[in-house]
This record gives sequence, C-alpha cells and structure tokens, in this order.
Amino acid sequence: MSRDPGIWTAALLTIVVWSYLFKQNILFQAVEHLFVGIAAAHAMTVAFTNLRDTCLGPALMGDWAMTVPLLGGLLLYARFLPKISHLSRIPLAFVMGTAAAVVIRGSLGPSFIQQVAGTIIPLTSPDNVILVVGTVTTIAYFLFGRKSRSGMMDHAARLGRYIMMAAFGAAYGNTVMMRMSLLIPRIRLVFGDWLGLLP
Amino acid sequence: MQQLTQICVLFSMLFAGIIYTRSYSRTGTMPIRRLPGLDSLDEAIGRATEMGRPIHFTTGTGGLVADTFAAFAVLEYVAKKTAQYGCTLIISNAQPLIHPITENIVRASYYAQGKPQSFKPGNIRYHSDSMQAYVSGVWGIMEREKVAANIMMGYFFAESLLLSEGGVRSGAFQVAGTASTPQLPFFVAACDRTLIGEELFAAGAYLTEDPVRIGALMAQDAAKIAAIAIILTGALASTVGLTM
Amino acid sequence: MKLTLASFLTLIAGVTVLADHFVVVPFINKTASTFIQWSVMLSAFSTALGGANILAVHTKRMSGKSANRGLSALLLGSMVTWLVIGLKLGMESQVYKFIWDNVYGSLSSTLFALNAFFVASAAYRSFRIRGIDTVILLVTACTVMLGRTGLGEAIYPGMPQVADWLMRVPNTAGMRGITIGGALGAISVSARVILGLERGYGGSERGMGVSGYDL
Amino acid sequence: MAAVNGEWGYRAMTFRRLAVLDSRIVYAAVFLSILLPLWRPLGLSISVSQGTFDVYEVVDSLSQDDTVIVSPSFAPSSEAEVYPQMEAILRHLLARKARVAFVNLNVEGRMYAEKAMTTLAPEFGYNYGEDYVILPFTPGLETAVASISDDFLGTYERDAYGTPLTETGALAGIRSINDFALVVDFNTGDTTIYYIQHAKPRGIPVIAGASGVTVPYLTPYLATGQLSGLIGGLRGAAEYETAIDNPGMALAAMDAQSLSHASILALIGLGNAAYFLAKRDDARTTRRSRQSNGGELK
Repeated sequence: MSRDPGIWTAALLTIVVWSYLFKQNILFQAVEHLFVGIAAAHAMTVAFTNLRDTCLGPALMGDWAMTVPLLGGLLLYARFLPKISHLSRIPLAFVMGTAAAVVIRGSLGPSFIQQVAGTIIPLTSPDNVILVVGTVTTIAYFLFGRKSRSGMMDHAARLGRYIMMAAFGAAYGNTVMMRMSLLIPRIRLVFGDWLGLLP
Repeated sequence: MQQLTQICVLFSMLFAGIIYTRSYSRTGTMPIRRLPGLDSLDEAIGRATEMGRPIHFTTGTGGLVADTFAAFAVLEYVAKKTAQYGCTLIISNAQPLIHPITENIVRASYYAQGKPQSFKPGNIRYHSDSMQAYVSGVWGIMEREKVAANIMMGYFFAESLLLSEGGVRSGAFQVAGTASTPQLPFFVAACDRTLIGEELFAAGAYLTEDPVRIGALMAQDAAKIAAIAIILTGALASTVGLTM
Repeated sequence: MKLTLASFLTLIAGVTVLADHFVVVPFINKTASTFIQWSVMLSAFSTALGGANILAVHTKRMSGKSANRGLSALLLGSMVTWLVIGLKLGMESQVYKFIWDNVYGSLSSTLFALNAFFVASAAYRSFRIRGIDTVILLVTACTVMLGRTGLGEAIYPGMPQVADWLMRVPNTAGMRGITIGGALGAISVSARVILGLERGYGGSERGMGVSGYDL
Repeated sequence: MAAVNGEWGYRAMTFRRLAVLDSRIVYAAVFLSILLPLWRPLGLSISVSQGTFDVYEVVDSLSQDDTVIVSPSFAPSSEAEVYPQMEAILRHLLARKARVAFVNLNVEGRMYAEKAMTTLAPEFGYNYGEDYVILPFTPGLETAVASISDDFLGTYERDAYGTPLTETGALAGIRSINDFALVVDFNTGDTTIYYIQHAKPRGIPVIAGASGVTVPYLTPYLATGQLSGLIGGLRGAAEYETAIDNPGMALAAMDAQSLSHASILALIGLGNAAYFLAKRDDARTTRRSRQSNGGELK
C-alpha cells in the first residue's frame, strides 16, 4: 500500500468517479462541484496571466494596438450594467466575424475542393470504385431539395446511407481499443500504485 | 490556381444563394424535403412539456465554429417553442465566449414570444472550459433537475459519448447533431435521433423557413450536384487515361 | 437589412480575414493577423464572464433554501481558493502543482476513461438487429473490433486485413462524403454570419417570426 | 397484465430483462475483463506483423557508434498506447548500445524521457551525459523540427538541465542532423510528418510509433518509403515486446484488450439473442391472448 499522499488523493478520487457508474451519489456530486470550481478558476488564472503578458502589459506601455482589445474586453462586461448592456454586442460581433472567416478559409480548400479532387481517381480497382461510388452516394444523401433528390438520386442516397452506416460502424469498432486503453492506467493506479496488488 | 478555384466556388455559391432566395420569395413553395431528425425536436419539446420537466441544450466544447453557428439557429427555435409552451430550458456552456451569445439568443426569443418574465438567466450555465468538468456538471443537471429531453447540437470532441450516455442514464430523450466526423458514430449509437453532418446546417432553413437560409440551402444542393458531376466525370476520364 | 455598428464590425472583420487568405497585400495580411490576435484576447476576457455566471448561479442557490446549498458552497469555495492560490502563489508553486496533478489530473483522466465503460454500454444497447442500418453498423463494428485484437486472427487469419480494409475504403468514402457536405454547410452559414444574414428576417408559416438572435 | 402470468409471458419477461440488461452489469464486465489480465496475465501470444518486424530490423542494424534521436511527442491521453512502444524500442536501442538524444516537441516530452530512463539506464548501465542526453522542450512543432534539421547545434546550446552540449560526451561527434543515424518519433499528432518533411530529405531514416487513431494518417508515407517503419497502437507495442523477447506492460495490456473486446462482443451477441427471443415470445403471447380474447386485441 502506497504512502504517497498524492497517490492516495488520486486513487480515492478515482474511486469516487467510478462510484457514479453504480449510482449517482452525494460524494460524486461533491467531487463534481469541486471539479467545476477548480477548472473554472484555472481557466480564469490562465486567461488572466495571458492577458497580463500579451494585452494589459503592452497596452499600459503605450502599444495602441493592444488598447483596442482591452477596450473591447471591458465592453464585454457592459452586459452587467442594464443601461449600456447592448454595447457588449460590439466585441462579440467582431469575434463572430473573424471566426466565420476562419471557418470559410478552413472549409473551402481542405474540406471541400481537396476532398473532391482526392476522389477523382481511376476506376481501375474494386477499392477505387467503392471509394468513388461511396463518396458520391453519401453526398447524394445530403441533398435537401425535393426536386434535387428524386428518381435516381433517391436510390443513390439510400446507398449513401448504408455506406455511412458502414463508416460509423468501422470507426466505432476502431475507437473501442483506444477507449479501453484509457482505463488501463487508472486501474494500474488504484490496484497497482495504491494497493500494490498488481505485478 | 488553388486560390482562384476557391474564390470561384465561394462566389458561385453566393450568387446561386441570391437567385434561389429570390425565387423562393416569389413562389413561396417550400423546396425542402421532410427531415425526420429535425421533426424529432418537436417531439422532444412536446415530451418535456407533457411531463412538466425541463429540456437541456448544449453546444459542446467546440468554440465559435460553423457547427456552433448552425446550432444557434436550432437554439433559437427551441427557445421560442419552450417560451411558448412554458417549459423550462436549461443550457450548459463550456466556452466562455459562447455563453453570452446563448444568453442573448434565449433572451431575444423569450421577448419575441412575449414572455420576458419567463426568462431566467440562471438557467444558462457555464461549467468551465475543461471538458471533463463540464461533462460532470451536465450530468449533475440531468440527474438533479430530471431533464426530459437532451438536445446536443454543435461541435463535439470526446465528450460526445460521455454526455449521451449520461443522458441515457437519466432517461432523457436525446437528439444530437454535429458535423464532427470522429464523434458521429457515438451519437448515432447512443442517441434517439442524430442529425448527421450537413443536416445540422439545414436545420436553420428547415425550422425557421427563412428565405435567405432556404436559398442558401438550395445553393448548397447545387454545389453538391456539381461535386458529384465533377467526381464522376473526372474519375471516368482518368480511367480511360485522360489527365487534367 | 439594417446596418448596425455590430453588423458592420462583423462584416469588416470577416471580409478582412477572408481577404487575407486570397491576396498578398501587406496591409491586409497584417490587419487580419491583428484581428485574429484580438479575437483570441477577447475570448480570454470572456472567461471572467463564465466565472461571473458561476458566481451568480451559486450565490443565489446558497441564499435560497435549496437542498444543494452545501454543494454550491463547496464549488464557490474551491473556485475562490484556487483563484487566490493561482494568482497569489502562481501556477508554478508547489501547492498548485500538487492539486493540479493529483486532484484535477486524476479527476479528468478518470472521467475521460469512463468512455471505456460507455463505449461498451452504448454498443450493447444499440447494436441490435432491428433493420438494415443497424445490421450494417453491427457487422462492421464487430469486424473491426475483432480485427484489432488477437481474437479475430484466431477465428480467421485475414481478419486484421478485413478490418484495415473497412477503415481504408468504406470508412474513407462515408466520412469523405460527410466532410464535403459539412464543408458546404459550414461555408454557407459562415458567409451568412459575415453578411449579417444569419440574424434571421421575415416571418414564416410556422409562426416562428424570427427576430434574429442579437449578438 | 395477463402476459406476465402466462407461461410464455414469463419467459418473455426474462428475455426482455436481458435485452435491457442493467448497464451496471456491462460496466462490471468491462472492469473485470481489464483488471483480471493485469493482475494475472494470460500470456496470450501474438504474432509479429511485417510492419513491426521492419522497425525491428532498422533498430537492430544500429551499432555502438550510432547516435539516435528519440522524440516522445505524445500527450497524456494516449500515454497508455504509446508509452509502452517507447519503452520497448528504447530497450532495443539500449541493448544495441546506441547513444540517445531525446528531443522534446511537447511540454510533457521531458517527463516521459526521464520516466523511461529512470528504469532503463541502470538496467543497461547507461550514464547521463555520456550515453544519453535529454534536450530542452522546443516549442513551435513544425518550426522546431525545421530548425533542428537546419541547424542542430544552433537550436540546442544546452541540455534540459542547463549543461552546455559541448560538455556532454553523448553528442561529441554531432555537428548537424546528418550525424544522427535515425529518428524515432512517438506521436499522437503530426510530428512524424514534420520529421518526414524536414529531417528525411537530409538523409536520416525516420521510424515512428503512433496511437491507433493516428496510424491511418501515416501509412501512406510507408508506401512511399518516406517512413522506414511504423508500429501502431498497443498492439504494435505488444508485438515489439514479443520481437525483442521481453514481455512487458504492453503484452499484459494486450491481454486486457483482447478480453475486454471479447466481453463486449459477447454482450452484443447476448443482447441480440435476448432481443430476438423476447420478440418471438411477444409474438406468441399476442397470438395466444388473441385466441383467448376471441381474436380481439386489447
């Protein structure tokens, strides 16, 4: 049995989390609240440290470019003052615009054009045929118009649904191993490092 | 060349979107087929109202990405319906930036339904940006507040299965939607209904029947037909030895 | 289309960052990267909004007669203590590191590892021969699971190859189709956000007259 | 409810109960099937695949004069899969008497290097500084790899503990990346691809250990020869332990994997059987009650 207070803490908490599997209980609820408290405080500490180094510091040193996010950041808190609460939309609107543009940049090339281009392959092997047919029919599944998905497209879409199910099944089976491997270190901690039962 | 193709795709989609929007505004006939996954949202809301128990909604730990934008449209719909039926709506957030946005959406929806007094800011909750802490917080809500329906729309990471199995344990009816391909298999296995990939993006158009969204959805359809045509022609051409 | 300061900012930010992707103009490239940097900082500022929400929800619960008063007190207590330790002693301090490794670290990896149990219970519940969809799901999942351990090889030596093939061909095809559709949806919704159209306009038959979500 | 009391109805209840088996039984099955083999390893043998054997061959061809870069670039979430790979390959490297330089592209890298060498160095008589060196964390991922490949000595003046590299015997003969014999990257991300793009063109062979999820992204590079070998997931680690004839944590964990997979498959089978029987009995009960009710359904 271990004498390390760190291992004791970690092992006991691990057991409390496992107890949730048996039944929701007061210990788990306590741990849940403790956990959210620590995580939220950690996020704030990290955010504050980052802001101090990258924004507040330079802004106070006279870097004008950093006074803009500083003002914007303060505007976010305007929502707590009923009279000027609408001002908090301004920084959010700015972030939404930037984020949306970043999404378009990432989706246009790698997720759309390159995926389409990657499917243009010679139909010389059964694998290639399945790849092309599978991709095309899956795309057909996502046709939403009444007109665009009729006749042949509807049959294609049904095949596409089956292809997707095969993809989901395979991906599920493939992940099982990784998910199982997550449990191994936890069991080693409780039964090995803490209780000293494992070889 | 790459950039040029990208610009062409972007502008042709915009252009097609405008044309389809105009034609829909003129004719007014709904061009979208029925989407059972989205109809199940009404089922979820109805069930919760009947049982007199709350609905839980979350956008996952994904930040401000496209899936989350699409989820906002679903949230707007759900918030309006719950305001209308007097059912409690609880929202869990993992991203601090998403938190004020969801709050605004729900507030605006309650005002639009003429029920500003029913809006409770305390029902929109932030559980820190740590995935596991957020998951444990959501479990707590689902069990303690006896949630009748759990709606998960947005971009999810490994919390997908943790959240949905937690929902199963508390007996909630679950509808999920995401375009995150690694997480889709888990939602499909664990939830009652799943919006797969682009179906989530169709939600806004389908639920609100907003002409702009419908027009854009039809433009997406046109782009998909074009993609199918390009793939098939290209593949056939390269089979017979033509290269581009 | 009503142009407000907010929607104007969305448009400017969106168009600049998008233009940066297509053109090489030093001014635009510089502005775009500044914009992205600012957005990151604004997200950091918003963290305290989350903290404020936790504070508001739980102080209210503590002042009420709710049965969970103790839990809320625990949450606020741990949050405040932790914040003080983090800001005062710093994240490099011994106390912070001890709790970080043994409390936070242990809780997050154990919670994450619950996935091992859930991946089994979800499979047990949903891989049922109910219709053609579930049959496909069941067969492919079980084949890949078999192929990934020595078990499958014992039944049929080619099982690992079959599993690899399932991952390489049907899985790629299906996921690629979903990615292509999803990308189009993403482009379309993001373009609407930039243009201020995703705020909803007009009414509809379902009586869901859209006021738009204001940001 | 007449159905419960009837002969068939009773059986249908049993099957139905099985079909909606309490998930706690599923959890218990998973838990035991992982715990038991860790406690008492079954020692199921596994075959060594060609891919793993290729890696073995590359490492086995090293000699005492060779210096190798080992890069623990994995994250704690995949530690269970990738760390055993690293330990197995390190054992082999140390048995070949190769000198090792740990390059850390992740914050956690140094921790894993220290953890591995704490047990392995005394076992193989390795001394820090003379036989192996741990280099400091280098941020920047792709830029870090590019900079190491361009100018190794420029990137590193000191080791992770602040000792100038000129004072460490292990790297005495190293002027640039070309003086290394091999790069071994243990990854859960794109780091192997960075080594392929930046170190490989300078003539250094690259081999990799990867988590199961990452393997599909790296296999294309094997076919083109840009990657000289790849071991994947826990299974790869177990195969490597078999290849070097040193059964370790991966083989024990592999037993746990096999058993847990088997129990999930068995549960799925059981669930389906129960579901079927319950459905069949339901149909019979309905038929019988229809007869007794004069053909009327309730």
